[in-house]
Amino acid sequence: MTETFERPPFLLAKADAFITWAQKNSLWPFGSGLACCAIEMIATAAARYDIARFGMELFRASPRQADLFIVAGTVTNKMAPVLRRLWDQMPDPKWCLAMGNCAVCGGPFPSYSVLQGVDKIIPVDVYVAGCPPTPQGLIHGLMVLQEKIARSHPTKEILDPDARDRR
Amino acid sequence: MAFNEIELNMGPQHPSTHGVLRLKLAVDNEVVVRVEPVLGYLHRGMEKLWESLTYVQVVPLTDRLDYLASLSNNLAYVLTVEKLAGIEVPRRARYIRIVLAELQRLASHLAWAGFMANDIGAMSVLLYGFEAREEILDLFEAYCGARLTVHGIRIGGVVQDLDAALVSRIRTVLSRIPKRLADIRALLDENRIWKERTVGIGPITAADAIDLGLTGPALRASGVAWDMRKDVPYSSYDEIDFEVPLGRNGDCYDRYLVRLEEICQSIRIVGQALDGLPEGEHMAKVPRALRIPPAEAYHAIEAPKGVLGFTIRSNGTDKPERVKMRSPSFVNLQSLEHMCVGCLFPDVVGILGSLDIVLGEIDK
Amino acid sequence: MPETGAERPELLQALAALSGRVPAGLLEGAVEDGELRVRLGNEALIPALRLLKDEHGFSFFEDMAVFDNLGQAGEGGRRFTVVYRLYMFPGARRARLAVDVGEEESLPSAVPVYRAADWAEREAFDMFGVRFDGHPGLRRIYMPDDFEGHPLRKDFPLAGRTGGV
Amino acid sequence: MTPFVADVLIPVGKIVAVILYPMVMVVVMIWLERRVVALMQGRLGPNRVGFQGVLQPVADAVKLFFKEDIIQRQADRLLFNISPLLVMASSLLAFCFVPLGEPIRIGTYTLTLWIAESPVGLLIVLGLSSISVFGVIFGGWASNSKYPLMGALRSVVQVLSYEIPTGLTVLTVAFLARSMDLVEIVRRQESSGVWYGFLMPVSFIVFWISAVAETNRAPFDLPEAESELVAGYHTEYSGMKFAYFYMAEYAHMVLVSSLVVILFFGGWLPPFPGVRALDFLDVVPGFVWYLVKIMFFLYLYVWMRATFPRYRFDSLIRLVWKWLIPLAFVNFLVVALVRYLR
Repeated sequence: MTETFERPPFLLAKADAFITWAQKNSLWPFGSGLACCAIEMIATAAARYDIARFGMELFRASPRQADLFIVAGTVTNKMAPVLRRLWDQMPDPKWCLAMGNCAVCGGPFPSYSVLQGVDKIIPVDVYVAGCPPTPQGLIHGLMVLQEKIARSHPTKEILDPDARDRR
Repeated sequence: MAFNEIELNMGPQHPSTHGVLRLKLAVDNEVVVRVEPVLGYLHRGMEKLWESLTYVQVVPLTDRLDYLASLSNNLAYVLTVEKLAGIEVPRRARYIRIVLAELQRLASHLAWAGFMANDIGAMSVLLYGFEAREEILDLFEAYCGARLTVHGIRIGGVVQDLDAALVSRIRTVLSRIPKRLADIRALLDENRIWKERTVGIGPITAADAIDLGLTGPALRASGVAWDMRKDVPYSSYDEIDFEVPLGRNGDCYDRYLVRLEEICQSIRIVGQALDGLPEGEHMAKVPRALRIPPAEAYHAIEAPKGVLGFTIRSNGTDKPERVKMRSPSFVNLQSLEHMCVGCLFPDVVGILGSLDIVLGEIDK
Repeated sequence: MPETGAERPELLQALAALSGRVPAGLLEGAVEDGELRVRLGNEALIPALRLLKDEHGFSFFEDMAVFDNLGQAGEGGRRFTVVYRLYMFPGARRARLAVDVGEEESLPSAVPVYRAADWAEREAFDMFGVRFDGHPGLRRIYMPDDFEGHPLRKDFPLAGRTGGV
Repeated sequence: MTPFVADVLIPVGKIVAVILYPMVMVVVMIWLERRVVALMQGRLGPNRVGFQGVLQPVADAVKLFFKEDIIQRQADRLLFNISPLLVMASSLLAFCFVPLGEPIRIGTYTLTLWIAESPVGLLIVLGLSSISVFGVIFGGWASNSKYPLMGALRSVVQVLSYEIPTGLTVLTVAFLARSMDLVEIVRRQESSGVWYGFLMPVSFIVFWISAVAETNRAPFDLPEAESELVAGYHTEYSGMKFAYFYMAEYAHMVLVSSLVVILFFGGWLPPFPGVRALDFLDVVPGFVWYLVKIMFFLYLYVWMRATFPRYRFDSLIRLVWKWLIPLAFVNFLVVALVRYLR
């Protein structure tokens, strides 16, 4: 199966659908918050907005067990290498959601110590704007991420290893 | 480093450091020998940024300092600018400011109760605290559209007037908080495990607390009766009567009790402020381009975390020459070392929770 | 509403004691709108702090602000003005001590008198480069240790010099 | 009933059943815990995946199956790989001895609802359940980083200290039932007409507290305390290895609740065996009663997790050495005295 295929054959498509259904519905976020957006992230996980309904309840404290890295808050130059190492420690099918203007593009802080956007150090899948984004905004971002996962083809990467680098 | 000591790093990403604080701990089989907080992981260069913004543009940035109590930051900065420029705020605006600041104190203390309990293991209290806080955030959203970084207090007054519907809605929300507070207290107050984790942990005497610059509920837990709202009244707090709850031996349990008592006091204050709401407009006449002749002013208020003060020096233009902020969490964190040395490793988490620090305010 | 009138008895006593104890160091002194305002020379700082703390009840070190007078006629002609704000705890009174210091000069550290001054001085060193002799561990508090330059100085650009990571 | 069926098919069927039974219970338990804790905290819990979130554990398992498996370069590879298996195997192995119900007669062949019955079944189950400590220690040690090491050290002391009260209280039951065979204990409770849980409430309470502590749950979850040790001993585990730890913890909980049910609440007996009026309850098969009782204790586990804060390490140890062990000794003496006098 070395030749790459555009539309996966039937069997693999079904396998893709099943795997992505599982990955989509049990996204465990990584419990790391930086600034104000972290409080809105916790409010989203709290009683009223409750992302546990989508299976994202377990805020794993260790990067090894998390698969969604929500960068919630301002990324400073001093914190950037730490974030990069946390991203590398996460096992592979991982996604990153940049929450809030600070993570998306530096936000209201054009200053000497702020990294203007987390996508300079981490490949971001979904950008959620807002300062801080309301819980509804964050849940919308998470749903967009779930659709993106549903469209991905994990089996393609298993059979064609260098496909992953072209992800 | 003695032979049997481990150098442990708590942070900068750690579930219970309330953000990006890094604690370098030297631990001799679970007994803490040295604590060295490392800061700067959230330093956004606020004070440099403020020097290139006009007085009015700085106000939304003060929301992002102590993001659990954004209205208190607004109030502190705005009062300093009004003192500098000699702006007289109408009495109705001062009363609305009291209502907003005390609602913000409620939200901040409820969030703190959740975080501290979660650090010591009682997960449900985090959810109860946040549920109560959501209702207050709904009030802010009804008042001016924002939940967390509210930006509701401006130079010269407040952004909106309190209409009757909002006043009655505030009263209904306030009437529900005592019941939620009773739930939290029922879960924790007389709980043997909770008391074992907090009574006698991280004590600090009144003298040490003053010498180390501790302020706010943490200081009052050591029995020091200092509340900026009483000692140096601002924004017509002197027309409202309320008590200042005090602790006795300044340990985690007293800090916990003092803050819960303050929640009850804040409910009383908002009630009185709503009853005595005077007539008048909610905003003073402030020139669009506010230019302030060269001068320097310092003003401090009682924020939920402690004494929050702003020093502003003006140079005649519409941009401040220098804005220096005295952040309570920054100074309170200095006494962490004093409280933690000699205690056990899990207690560092409890003490940090009882100090109620916010990293946005520490790193500026 | 700052209290008007300069007849704060305890502040006047403190001012008189100060001018008695450190006559040479006391450059300016007055009690204005309920606040004791004093300008001191370098060497008079620590004795003044100790006097105010021990004998006049200024038990609380409230804040320390540093101003960069680059390009303006600083009060003492030197570049930085370091302002100490003290608070009299039972009496709710305030004192403002200003000291001028040049770029290369250094100030005696206030930590022996007020332990609360520890991080305030580290922040002043990190942001302005003002050195404090006798400080237990004077090093940067916010910026990474290998960061060169002091951000809050007027001549430091807002967006910083190095390009970040 | 040809010998082939009796000697090969049925044992293999039983073995598959014994492996499937804890797995199903674990899946049910994961869903139950997340929903019940959520409802206790005033929120909904997983209800989007499948009907009312029933497929949530399946989604978790499949996702963990496809996750990359990271082994640290400086980790001790052998121990790192063995420890999840050790923890899982010890829990599953102990299930062989757990009797699920009355033996069923099919024609001439009696189908016993357990795999092995041995006169010292109780001892074996206790021995197996304490093997999982090795898994935790090796896991913590092999991850070669500070937090898992501290988690492992804590769990060693905790589990070993709580073995003693467990052993003592189990001794009182064995003493009363005059045998260590689990089936025999249940039969003894049936014949004596009263459950040991009501006869000896003290040993039940002590056993329950030390059981909760042994499975690192609720107020005693020191070794994997998120707020202090990041994620305790399984900080460095990811993907399927972490799933093993995660499932083994639940399997261990199910095992301990079934032990409590068998020792103190008459395994598959309908409630109030002595009372003649409640005979109509006998029509319900023993297995169902056994499940109902287990569900109650699993619910109790979840309930404790939602309410109690976490013990500090030294108060935890003080609790067992100063309170539980003396209590267990006194209780044992009292039971012995009562037995001797009667």
